[in-house]
Amino acid sequence: MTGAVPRVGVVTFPGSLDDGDALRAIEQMGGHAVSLWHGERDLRAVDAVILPGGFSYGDYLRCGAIARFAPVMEPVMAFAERGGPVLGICNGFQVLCEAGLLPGAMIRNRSLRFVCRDVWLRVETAQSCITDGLTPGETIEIPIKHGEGQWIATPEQLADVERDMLVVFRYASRTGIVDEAQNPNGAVNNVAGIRNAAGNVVGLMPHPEHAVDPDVGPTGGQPLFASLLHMAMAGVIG
Amino acid sequence: MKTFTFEVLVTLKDGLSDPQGKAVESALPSLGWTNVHHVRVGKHIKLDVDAEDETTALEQVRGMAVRLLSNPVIEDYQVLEVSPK
Amino acid sequence: MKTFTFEVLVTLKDGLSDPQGKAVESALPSLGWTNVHHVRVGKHIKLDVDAEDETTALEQVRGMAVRLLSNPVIEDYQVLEVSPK
Amino acid sequence: MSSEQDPLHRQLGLTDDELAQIEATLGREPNRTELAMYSVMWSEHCSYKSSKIHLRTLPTEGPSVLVGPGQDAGAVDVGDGIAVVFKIESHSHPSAIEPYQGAATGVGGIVRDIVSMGARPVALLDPLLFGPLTEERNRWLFAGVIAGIGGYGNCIGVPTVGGEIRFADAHTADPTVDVMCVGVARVAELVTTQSRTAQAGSLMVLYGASTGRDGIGGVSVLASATLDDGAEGSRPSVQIGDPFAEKLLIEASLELIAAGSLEGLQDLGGAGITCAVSESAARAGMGASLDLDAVPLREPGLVPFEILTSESQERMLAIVHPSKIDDVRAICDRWGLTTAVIGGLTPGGTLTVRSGGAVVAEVPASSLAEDGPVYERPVAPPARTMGNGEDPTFVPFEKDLTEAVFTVLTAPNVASKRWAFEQYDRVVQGNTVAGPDSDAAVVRVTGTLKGLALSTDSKSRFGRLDPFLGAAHAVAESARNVAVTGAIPMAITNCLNFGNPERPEVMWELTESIRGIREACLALDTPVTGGNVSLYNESGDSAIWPTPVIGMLGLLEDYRLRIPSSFPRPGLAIYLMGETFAELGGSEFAEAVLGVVAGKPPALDLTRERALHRLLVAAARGAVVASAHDCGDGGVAIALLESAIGGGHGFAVALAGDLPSHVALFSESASRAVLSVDPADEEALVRLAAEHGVPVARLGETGGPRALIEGLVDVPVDELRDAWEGAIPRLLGET
Ligand SMILES: Nc1ncnc2c1ncn2[C@@H]1O[C@H](COP(=O)(O)OP(=O)(O)O)[C@@H](O)[C@H]1O
Ligand SMILES: [Mg+2]
Repeated sequence: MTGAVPRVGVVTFPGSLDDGDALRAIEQMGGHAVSLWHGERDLRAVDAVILPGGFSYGDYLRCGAIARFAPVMEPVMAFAERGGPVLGICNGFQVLCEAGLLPGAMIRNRSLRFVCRDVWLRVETAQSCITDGLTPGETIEIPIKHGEGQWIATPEQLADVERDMLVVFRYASRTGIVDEAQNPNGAVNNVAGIRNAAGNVVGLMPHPEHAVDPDVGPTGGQPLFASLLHMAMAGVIG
Repeated sequence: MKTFTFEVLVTLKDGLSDPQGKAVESALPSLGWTNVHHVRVGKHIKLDVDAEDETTALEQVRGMAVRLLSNPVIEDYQVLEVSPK
Repeated sequence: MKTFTFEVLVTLKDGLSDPQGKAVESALPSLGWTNVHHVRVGKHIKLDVDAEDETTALEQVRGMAVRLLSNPVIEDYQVLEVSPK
Repeated sequence: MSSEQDPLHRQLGLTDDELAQIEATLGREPNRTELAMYSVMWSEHCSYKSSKIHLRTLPTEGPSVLVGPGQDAGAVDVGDGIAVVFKIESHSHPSAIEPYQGAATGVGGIVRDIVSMGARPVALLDPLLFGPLTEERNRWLFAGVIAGIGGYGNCIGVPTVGGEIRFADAHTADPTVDVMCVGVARVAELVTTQSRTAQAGSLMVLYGASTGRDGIGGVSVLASATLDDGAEGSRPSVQIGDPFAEKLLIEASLELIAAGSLEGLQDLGGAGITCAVSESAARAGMGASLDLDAVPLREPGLVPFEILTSESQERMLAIVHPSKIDDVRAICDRWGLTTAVIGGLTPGGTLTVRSGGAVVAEVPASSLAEDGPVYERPVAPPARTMGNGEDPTFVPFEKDLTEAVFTVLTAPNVASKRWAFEQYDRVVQGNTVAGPDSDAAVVRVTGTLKGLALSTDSKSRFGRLDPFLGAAHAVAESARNVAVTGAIPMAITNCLNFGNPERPEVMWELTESIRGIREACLALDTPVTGGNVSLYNESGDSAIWPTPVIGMLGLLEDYRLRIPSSFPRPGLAIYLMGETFAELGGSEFAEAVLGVVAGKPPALDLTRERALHRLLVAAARGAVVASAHDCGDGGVAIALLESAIGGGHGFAVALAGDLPSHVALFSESASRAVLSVDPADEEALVRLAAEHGVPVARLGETGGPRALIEGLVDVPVDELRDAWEGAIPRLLGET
């Protein structure tokens, strides 16, 4: 299958904002970007799905609460259950939590303020669709921009998440130190991203799609997209 | 000194558009509820106040509601006492 | 068909930290209120439901509260009927 | 002020003469509904009656100007078939009573102006002025306004890439909240009066949010005649923004334009439907028939004047040929937006409004939109002498200079605004090459190498002392801010924030400021493409400082050649371009250290200013400089320190010359910039500077962990950064 290019779909919900950026990042990293519409139950034969950032339905009730009921979410959930790679970025992460595909929930940042800045993330596991080929302990730089990014969970849930090593990224210093000073939103245990048990579903608050082009930001998103495209390729080949 | 528990309800004044309420209202039909109207979303604040007596406590909570918990230009508030502890 | 008005109260589960409640609590002392504790901020949703009878309406509102209005992972809800119209 | 006994027109803010003019136009007495329509359209906000004759003196033409003042926003041709549309608007009055929603709806309003020209909004900038943060109410206003700007801008997916935040006592009661929006369109797709020809029979389609009783403002006095007391309280003058609805409105509008479905497009802002309908008709040289029963309402029982004057947010009016109405409905449906045909264009010039089948108003459309009153209000300089007080330039200063450096660096005007701009999404759309921490933001244009350099500036402290100079400095500084990125200054928009124009002193400040903008724009070749005027910013008899805010558009042909504003590495030579004179009048040093706003503001030689800009553009094209930062508040001292803090590299320099040390450090002489240059390029830079006639001085080198100004200052850069970044959070009580 040389020359095959994986198709990666990006869902546009009403109020999605970073869908265009995700589409561009996929193309830039060598994938074939496919735009998906919230109102359609058709995944257009994609090999991976991204739920992008933004404020779906204004995020007025709870972030992601309304989007999870969009018609497109039916095939997305089925795709996830079949093991297809699904990445939720920021609002997309919130949608995945609301839909029960990932544990925990997001509440407002500890500061109650929206925060947009470049942060460092420590990779916690290579067992996920966006960290395949990365080394646990290494750090990458990616921007965050959210008002409700404080990931929380009940103590039991948290214990399970840590035991099963579901944390994919933690907010850290450039050298990989994880502490409160590096926590931009108050997330429990500095959690910035998590996966499901199989690793095919991942959600993260930071925005890798804004970290692939050195002219406009850091480049920590490149290896994550490379990993996603690689995992999607498995779908193309297998 | 006793402790009194209050609830303060802060809602957008009638006549103002309520984007949150609108979002909920328009999401409900697709979940099968087509019979819901006039959805308004407000804030509910619960707090404990230490005071000599109920009247003093109530008065203080009213003060907080006006000065901090609501902006009278766009919001109304209502103070409810829950139960003395 | 009648119209019933309900209030749904959505609050963060006890034990979960409440950044909004904390912010209110820490703003109060500088305004002179040093006697307030346990501030919790939740949502208050008011809505009208058309239904044959109260029981049907109430059941539907419960459904909305579980499926849409609250996130059971972190929130509790309470449904109050206001008054039949 | 009007009282209950006043006749209705006066209660509505119309003068006796204005009423007479209306009666002459109609040949009869206006009815209540008509009076309400004239009242909102002839208000200061909509008619520019106090400022119009003065605005006409501004230079508005240039080879690249596609659209000048007179439409929703100006537009400039940046080459390759691309138009940049931009405008600034103020939302100060609502922000003073509900800072979050006031600022949020301000963002929404200016974004719709850009969209109505057919452009995709690509950047927002927010110039803001507040009273000192030492007061609780000012902190509340400050935090609320910032959160509101972020809350709205972040939710519609338009990056907020710049702005400015300043503080002055005079803004305590009246904060200034201005918002600039920049959009990009294909020149061929611009929606302008010239590009679209609406015809009689074309439909007027209202789409977006429904209409409620909000923002009815001054005309609410009519309510006493039409509604009981209970309803009066339900007519708030502040609106709640719905950025989600706005996002849908943006996408649907741009899709409608791309599909070629529209003959005209107009946002609904001040004066609501009355303004949009009368302007659309008047621009097309036609009349209109309007059916209020067709307007989707948010609540029952609105009476005609309420529907006509409501300023409910997130609505647009499209002019559509009947053959295209189904296309329009389909696109709006897809975005979940309600559409309503509320009327149509008619031959002749009459606007006829119907409600419940009856005609409730019948007036010439152009009389509302174009023939409003124009005043030549009395102008007189204030009694106080300008440049009052002892000029701080000549006050000897014996105190510790290091302490003075920290005082100026941590003064709220100078201190880092990170606390605020971190609340803005500056990266969405993926084109932000430089954000709020740069002299000018740089946003690249998708599909090209072009970079738009954007800056907003006000110099109201100079303006307070000399409004002419203050305004000219604001233009010069905004141009310099884009030039230090390597961009050519192209055109400006402006927002004139002043007090009560019925006071001759305020009119004098206004006219002097307009004269200053005119002179500077002529000299710098940056025409005025539009703007906004915000008057009556005063409480009691104390007005805000004269505050013309300039929004500058600059162009980089290749954004990759942008010059960054801080020292990128050690081992570079540091140069000061331009000359330093003994000029501390109205300076940050004078205010922060000496506690006075007095003296004569720095002189401004616009020929020198322009030479500096040309030099910087040439240097960028030749990739000769490594960084460039303009010298503004706090003079060369602050320019050096900010260059060091931003890049994380110290420096060692000496300031030559025989000015007193504090003057050399803090003088705010115009037309200067601090550059860093690779040693290999020094010769080229010096040659370029000579060619452009710009004086240069080699100050020293970058490198090391300390900021060293020989004999004057020697402090670790880390310490400076902590002080600079911590100042605003400390004032807010957060550290
Ligand atoms: N200070 C100014 N300088 C130049 N043009 C101005 C200024 N103020 C207003 N204008 C122009 O007057 C016209 C009307 O402005 P405005 O009523 O604010 O427009 P809109 O109603 O579309 O927001 C616009 O074209 C605007 O650019
Ligand atoms: Mg307009």
